[in-house]
Amino acid sequence: MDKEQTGVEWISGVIQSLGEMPFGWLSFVLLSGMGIAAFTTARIRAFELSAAAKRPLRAHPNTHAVFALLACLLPIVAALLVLSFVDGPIERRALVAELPARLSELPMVDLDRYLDGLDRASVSGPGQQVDVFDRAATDRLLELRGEVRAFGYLFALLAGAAGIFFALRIQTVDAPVRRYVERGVEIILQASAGLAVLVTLGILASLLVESFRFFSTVSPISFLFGLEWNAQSGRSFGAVPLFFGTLVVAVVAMCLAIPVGLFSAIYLSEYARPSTRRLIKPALEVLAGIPTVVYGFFAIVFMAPLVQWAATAINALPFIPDNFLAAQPSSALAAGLVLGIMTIPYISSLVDDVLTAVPQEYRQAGYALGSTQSELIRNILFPVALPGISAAILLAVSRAVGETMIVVMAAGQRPHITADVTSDMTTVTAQIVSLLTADTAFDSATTLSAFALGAALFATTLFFNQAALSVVRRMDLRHV
Amino acid sequence: MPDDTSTAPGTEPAATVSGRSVKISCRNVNVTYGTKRAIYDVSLDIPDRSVTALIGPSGCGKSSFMRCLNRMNDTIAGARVTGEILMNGIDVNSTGIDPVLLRASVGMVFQKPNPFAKSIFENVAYGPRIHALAEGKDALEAIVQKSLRRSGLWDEVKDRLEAPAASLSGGQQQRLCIARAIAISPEVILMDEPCSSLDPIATARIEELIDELRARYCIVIVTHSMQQAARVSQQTAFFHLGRLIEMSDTGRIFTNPVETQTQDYITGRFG
Amino acid sequence: MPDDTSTAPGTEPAATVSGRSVKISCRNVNVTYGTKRAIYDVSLDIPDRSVTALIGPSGCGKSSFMRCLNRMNDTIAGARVTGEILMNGIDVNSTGIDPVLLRASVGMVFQKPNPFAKSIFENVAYGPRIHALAEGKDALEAIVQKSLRRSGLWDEVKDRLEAPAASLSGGQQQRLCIARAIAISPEVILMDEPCSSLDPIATARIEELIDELRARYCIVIVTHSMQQAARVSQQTAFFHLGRLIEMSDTGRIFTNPVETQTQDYITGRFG
Amino acid sequence: MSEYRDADQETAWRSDISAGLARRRARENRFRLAGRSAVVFATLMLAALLASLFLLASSAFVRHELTLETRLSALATTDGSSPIADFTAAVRGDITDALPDIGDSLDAARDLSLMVPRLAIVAEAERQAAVLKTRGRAAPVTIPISDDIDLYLKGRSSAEFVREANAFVLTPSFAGAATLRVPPSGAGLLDRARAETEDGVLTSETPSLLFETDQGVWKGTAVSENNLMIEPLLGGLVGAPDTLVVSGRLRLLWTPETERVFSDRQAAMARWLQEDGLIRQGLNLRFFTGTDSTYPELAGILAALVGSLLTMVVTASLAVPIGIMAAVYLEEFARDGRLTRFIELNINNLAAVPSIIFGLLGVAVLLNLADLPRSAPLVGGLVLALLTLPTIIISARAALRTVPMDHRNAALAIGATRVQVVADHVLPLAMPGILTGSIIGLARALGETAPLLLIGMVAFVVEVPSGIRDEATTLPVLIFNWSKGAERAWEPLTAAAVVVLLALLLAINAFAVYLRNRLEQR
Amino acid sequence: MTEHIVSAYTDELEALSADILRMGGLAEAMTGDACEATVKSDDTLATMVVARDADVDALEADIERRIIEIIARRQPLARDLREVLSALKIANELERVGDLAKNIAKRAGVLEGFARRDVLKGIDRMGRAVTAQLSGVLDAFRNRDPARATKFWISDEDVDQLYNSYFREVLTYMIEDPRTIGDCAHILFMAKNLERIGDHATNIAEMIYFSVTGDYLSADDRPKADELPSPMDEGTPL
Amino acid sequence: MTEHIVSAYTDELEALSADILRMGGLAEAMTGDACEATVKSDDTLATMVVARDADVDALEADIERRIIEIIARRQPLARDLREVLSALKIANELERVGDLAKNIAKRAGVLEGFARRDVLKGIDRMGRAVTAQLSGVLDAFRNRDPARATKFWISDEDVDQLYNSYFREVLTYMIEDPRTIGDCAHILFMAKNLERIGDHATNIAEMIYFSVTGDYLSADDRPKADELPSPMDEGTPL
Repeated sequence: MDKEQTGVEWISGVIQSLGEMPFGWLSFVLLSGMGIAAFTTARIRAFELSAAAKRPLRAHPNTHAVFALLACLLPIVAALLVLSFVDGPIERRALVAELPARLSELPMVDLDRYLDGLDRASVSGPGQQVDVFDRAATDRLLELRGEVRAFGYLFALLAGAAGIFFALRIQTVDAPVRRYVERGVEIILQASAGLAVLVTLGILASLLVESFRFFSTVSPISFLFGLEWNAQSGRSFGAVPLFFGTLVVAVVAMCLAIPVGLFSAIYLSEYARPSTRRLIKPALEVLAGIPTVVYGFFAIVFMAPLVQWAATAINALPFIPDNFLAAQPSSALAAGLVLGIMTIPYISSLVDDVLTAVPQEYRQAGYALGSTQSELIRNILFPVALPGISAAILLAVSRAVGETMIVVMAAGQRPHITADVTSDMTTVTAQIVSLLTADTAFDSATTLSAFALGAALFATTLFFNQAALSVVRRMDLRHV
Repeated sequence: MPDDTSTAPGTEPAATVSGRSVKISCRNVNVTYGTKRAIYDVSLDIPDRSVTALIGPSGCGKSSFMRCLNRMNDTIAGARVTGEILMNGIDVNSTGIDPVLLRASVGMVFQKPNPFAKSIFENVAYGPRIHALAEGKDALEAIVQKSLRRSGLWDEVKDRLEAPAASLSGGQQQRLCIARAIAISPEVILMDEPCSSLDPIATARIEELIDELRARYCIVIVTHSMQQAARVSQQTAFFHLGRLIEMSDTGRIFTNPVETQTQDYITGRFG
Repeated sequence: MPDDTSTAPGTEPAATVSGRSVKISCRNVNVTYGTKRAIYDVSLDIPDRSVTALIGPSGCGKSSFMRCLNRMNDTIAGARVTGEILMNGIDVNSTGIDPVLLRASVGMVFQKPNPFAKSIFENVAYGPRIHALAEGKDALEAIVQKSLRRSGLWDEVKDRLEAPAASLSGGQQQRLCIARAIAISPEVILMDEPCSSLDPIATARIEELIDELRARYCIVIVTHSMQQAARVSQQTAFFHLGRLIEMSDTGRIFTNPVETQTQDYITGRFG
Repeated sequence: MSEYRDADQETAWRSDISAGLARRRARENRFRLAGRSAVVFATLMLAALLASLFLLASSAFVRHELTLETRLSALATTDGSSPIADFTAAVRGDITDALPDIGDSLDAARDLSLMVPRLAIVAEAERQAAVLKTRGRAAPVTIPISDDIDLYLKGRSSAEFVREANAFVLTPSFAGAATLRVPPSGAGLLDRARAETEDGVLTSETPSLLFETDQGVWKGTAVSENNLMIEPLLGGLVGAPDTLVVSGRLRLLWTPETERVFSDRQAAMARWLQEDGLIRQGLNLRFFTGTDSTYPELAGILAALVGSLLTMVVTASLAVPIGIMAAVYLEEFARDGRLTRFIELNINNLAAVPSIIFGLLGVAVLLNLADLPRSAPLVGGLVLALLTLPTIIISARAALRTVPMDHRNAALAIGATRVQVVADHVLPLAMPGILTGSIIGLARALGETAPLLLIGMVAFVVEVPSGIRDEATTLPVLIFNWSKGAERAWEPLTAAAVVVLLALLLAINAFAVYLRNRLEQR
Repeated sequence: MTEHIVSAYTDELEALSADILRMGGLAEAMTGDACEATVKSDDTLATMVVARDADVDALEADIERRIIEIIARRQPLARDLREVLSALKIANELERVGDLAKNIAKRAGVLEGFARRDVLKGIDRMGRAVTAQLSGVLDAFRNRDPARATKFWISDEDVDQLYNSYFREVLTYMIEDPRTIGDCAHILFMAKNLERIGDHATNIAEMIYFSVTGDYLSADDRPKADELPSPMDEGTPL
Repeated sequence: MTEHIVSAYTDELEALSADILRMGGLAEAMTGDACEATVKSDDTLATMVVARDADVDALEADIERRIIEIIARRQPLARDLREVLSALKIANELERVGDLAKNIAKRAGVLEGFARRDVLKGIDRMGRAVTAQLSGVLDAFRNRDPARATKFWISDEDVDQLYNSYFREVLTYMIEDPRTIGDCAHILFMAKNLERIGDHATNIAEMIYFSVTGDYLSADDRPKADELPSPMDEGTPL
């Protein structure tokens, strides 16, 4: 009896500690253990078979081993995936059933919040909790989790074992094991590639569903053509000022980035000596690798004051009205300029790639005919590279339109339409951030409007990307 | 036993080679790429209005040598050319010579057909246009037509001058490149293995064209096909390891060469 | 006036060709790529232990045809092969034939030398290894050595088997590729213009090697150099526009071909 | 043409070309100049960016600390009840003791307490307690001083001019005030101050003049040509009836008191303590070991760094393998079909979708639908994984494409299966490129901010996260948060965080380059 | 036959062919003239024939040199190769024809004092037959006509017959009048030379046949060889 | 000379050379045997010589076929080309030598009943000289020795001198005894044939010289032509 008791205690202890252990490590131990088992048994078996048949197997012994490995691991992974999805709800349901009524009859939102708390505590260790009851509840949760996992892992283990068994059954001298392995690997790879489609679908679905909910309260017409935006108060959702702000910032950025990017690419790929190129190109790549938040900070501490100072200086000029320029501490111009600086390396590296991809033969032919270098570039390389360059510019525009951090940090928050680029403006992306980082209920029109803006942004960038892709495809066709 | 038709390295410039006036006279030409020496003290005379073939195994320096003649080595970083290359008596490497001008009088055709990604017409018109050789559209069209006729392409393309050059076959593209080269009325045409990417039929067409062109131009052709050199050239120079081994009339080179190295290479006995 | 050595399209399989037993027998082979037909009704017999050359102008289908023999066309999207290709009497296109196993008995050498980016040893050892042809390190080394010897490369590389294959010259790389192909002891070796990127000396070496190998293997070589076909092969098949025009002993093809098309092509009179 | 070949026409042809040559050469030079200027501009911008950041950041890596010999008893004796309050009082007492009489005005007390924020003392108290517990003896007490004072001492708050002399003539007047006759060496300072005043009256709107002696500090109230009316600020003369000559130091604080965040008294105290060696400059270790705080002097990046690390672990472990597998599928296995083209289209589009859209995806799907915890590295990592996936796929495909077809053909022709072709030949060759691309993609993810804002990683996190489900923030988000800080001290701190981030990215990229070179050598 | 893509090649082959024909014409004329000089005792004509042999020799050397160059430079194959090699051999045959004609002409000078002119009629007859054969063969060469070549290849039998009967005739004269033995010996050699010219013409016909068809004419192709009884058995003049 | 990279090519050229030598040996033996059969009236030997001509002909056809194939397949250049073309011509010359030897052998049969055997000593003498010349030339071919070839090319003068004196001798016999005219005519032709075999040997020597050096032997290279007075003027036996 005592022994039994200790046995039960031991088991429950094991189960409890099972609940405390991180999921990932447990899974890893399970997977690697079973994997090694499957691989080695199948390999040994393959050699035995070959020795028995006195001729080589149709498939390499290693192929047999890999086959068993796949046969074993795939069911385990599937089981673990299922487990990871269902364990939470099962635990919670079980726990709620045991909770006193004062808790279990709470409204769903509060109950969830409470359970979240327990959850968190269960991961970080229950010791820090003050409430004794909560501490007990957390312990119980861990216990339940241990039980669920015990079942889950047992199931996974069995599934893996079944896989190994199946693999060993299949193993014969002439089994087309290699074809199975090939097929299995291909399916796994295909699934990975398919994930990209899922992501797109996810984006589309989330944007569309939420936008749809938004448009059920706000008419799309007033959203697309309304001139006033006051989402925080939930009153007016006319997005034109945001579109305008986005446009202004993007135009400013492109005015800077396109000529500078283009010419620096041309210089680097055609004129610069290799030593110069070795120096400058990484520098530009550094510029490209700097996170946008850094650019945003740069805009705050350097560009915005500079723009403000310059605007004030212009205002101070005689025969210019004193308030001619807004000279705001944050301005669309500052954001646009910094955005432009950010885009320079983007454009220049794309254009550089395109120019370098122009076959050397064109250059030789051009030189051999007595072209000067600039004639060669303008008359021969440029037409060939034009689709690529256009694509680079389109992608840069798309990037400028979708850029968030710089405008959030440096463009300001005021939705208005003005020709004065030194005044602050807000953009679509900046609004999305400010709408979703504000503490508002998720279902409100204010929050949902962010998704509508997101959908608009997505559509715009999609358009530019498609345009870029289609020009590039045309270039490919022409070159082939 | 070198006779009058073969040029031993280092001799004085001759006024004629095999009865043809000398167009290009090279004396002690050396080429280095970085620290690697590609050409050692090559001296030879290239006659006008005939085809001179440069042959030799891979890496023998024949292409490097040819690229000296229109200073295409200038476009390679680290290339250094010394020695005297006189074209019409003027040293092409002297500082007063603008390579642009030089290349306008020395056309070049490359290993792979490399027409520009433009129309057939524009490909031929490009050279005359940048050098402002034609005043007005008619004059330009005349030049294009004449060049295409000379390159034997006119009948094949006259109805589709605006079609992209890439729509032509490989052999036609190469002939287009020749038309492009002769459109700026060069005095010399350099060809760097012009048929190595073509099949025997296209090759034969190009060879026929070269044979026709030699009535007007001084043609230098690099080829690693001895047979092609034999078929197409009047003089042949054999290079080996960066040195000129022998230069002589093609018939002589292929029936009775002076140097053992030449003989061994030609009969397939090398190494 | 076809005589017994030339195979007219559509005839019944012969047991021998020019006194050699037939290794591969093709009947009414057609190949289409997408909607483009590359090969029309080709029937021919390829004898064992000799070199059979496939010649013809660019796009004549000679490469496409060769790629049927080891089902490399399978790797091209949209390629469809019909007709009967019997190797040792078994149709290579039948569903029971695993292309992987087929390719293990039909070696292939490509236009550009394409050694793996591994050491010389690993290049040759790769095939035997994946097909589990050698048990143990010694057996593997023996295979590698034998293959390298047969390809005439052993003396040149025996001291640096661990050097990367890329450190070899172009011609040596191609011979390494041949060594790699024979390491899995194939019955047939296909060569797709194996010398087109090599200079005459390296070419001669490969040709010498091919000549030695024919004592053991059935070799099929595609070349667009007629001279090479003449030098290296015992049988020559001439393709034109996807059809087999004539197949005969090489000597006969090059001195007295039956078909006018063949004669025109060989003497440079085409088109 | 042949007309050109005629001897006399030939010269005409040559001169034709030569004539145009000068014009063409000029155009050539203009074109080249445009290119060169573009490159110079781009490099200049990079230099401006880096220079401004590094200049700003340079002051954040050191800071001023108060080092005290505070009684151990204050800690040792108190146990349990409220040791921190005692410790605070003890610290304050020590500071007061070190200073001359500060009087007992409320202003003075406030100035003092603001100079050493309570939170800083609390933190130090905890540290001391911990040290005591483990080592059995107390460590020297070091407490960061207020960020405003720190900035002042670093000379970043106000322009300051100092004249030292030993011939000041002090004539006491009433109530401790006095008239100071300034020797000629200090006259310039007086003139400068006087120019900013109306009638020489120094107010809180004008620059401040402080006079320091070893007895105390006076503050100027009015200034004339070489006289300064002063009143005591700290300490002062005790019952000195007559004019006396003292040596001292005249200090002109250029920024008016109202326009700065510290008072004249605080300035005086800080300088006094600095003179005494109690305030010393030290390495700002807390910046690396501390977590976020509302006080700049206490704020550190550790939590954000760990948060970034955890997020990256999640991102890397998902995006890299899946990305490589997807790339391998598309390049090596997929037949050119409608499905493949559709997948490719998706990937190409995803690569150019603005990152913020992924944030929206995270909000809608991961937070709301899948009910994953907000602000957790798990979600952040997932979002960033989705974000980098297309980039990794594209760069991996590019790397796979650089492997010549020849290698595949060679392996196929030898009887290798597709998997063998990929595993034995293609992947080893493409690996340098794939890894470099992946690492660079991850580096980009490391710098990503916008989507993380949306999924709540913008939260104020004081605890160093210990798991991927904990609340966390990341370095870029921290930079964003700090950049919004109102106090000026945030600016250098933000810059310093930026520098750390950039250094991290540089290190990662350098690693990628190293890796590529290593692998390619093999 | 269509032209080569490289027209210079066609040109070279045609020039070669033309020179062969020129050489053939020369040799044929020399043969005819030598016989005429013999019959008419025309010393000048005989001297001229002797002089012309140098031209034929020069032509042959030139043709041979060019053929070597064509083989080296054009690498002729198939029909071109056969044509070039046949040309080489035909030039060789024609050079020998020239030599033989020269020999006849030289002997014609010796015979100047020979009284029995009627004996020389045989030379005239044989000369006509041989020049006809030569000219026919050259015609076949000009037209690349294997049938015509075969015809003249067969007709060599007639020349042989003529020679055999003439040989007996001259022997008879010698026996009749031993003083003429010296001269008649020359006449015998002349006849023999003519017979050998006929043989050379036959060889040329064989070459033409080979060049065009790629096959060799063999003894079986000579129908008369079976139809006619052999004109002489072992022991008759050869 | 080093070997070709393609060893089969070297093998083919060497086999060709060996067959030429074999053919030369055959022709030389036939010449010698034919003379012996004549001198010794050995009918069997004569028949054998006649029969062996077919071998020579077959060998020549085979060599010619192989040469065409070598030219077609190997595209020989420079020295190889000269060698192959020389081989072609040498084979042709040797074939003619064979023909001439056969002719001598046939005539030997006719002479069986000829009584004045002493007259035939000249044939013996000439036969020795000619076979020596032939064998020397073949030796030069074997060793690719242009000097040796030149030597035997010059020595043809001796054969010609032998022939001229023998011709006069036989004529004398004929005049002395007109009954022998028929047989002596045959002897004249035999001598002429031997002289022509000598000519062919000379031609072969020329070919060897050309093949090795690439140059032609011209009349100027024959020193004796100037040193000795011409052995016969116009009108002497030819």
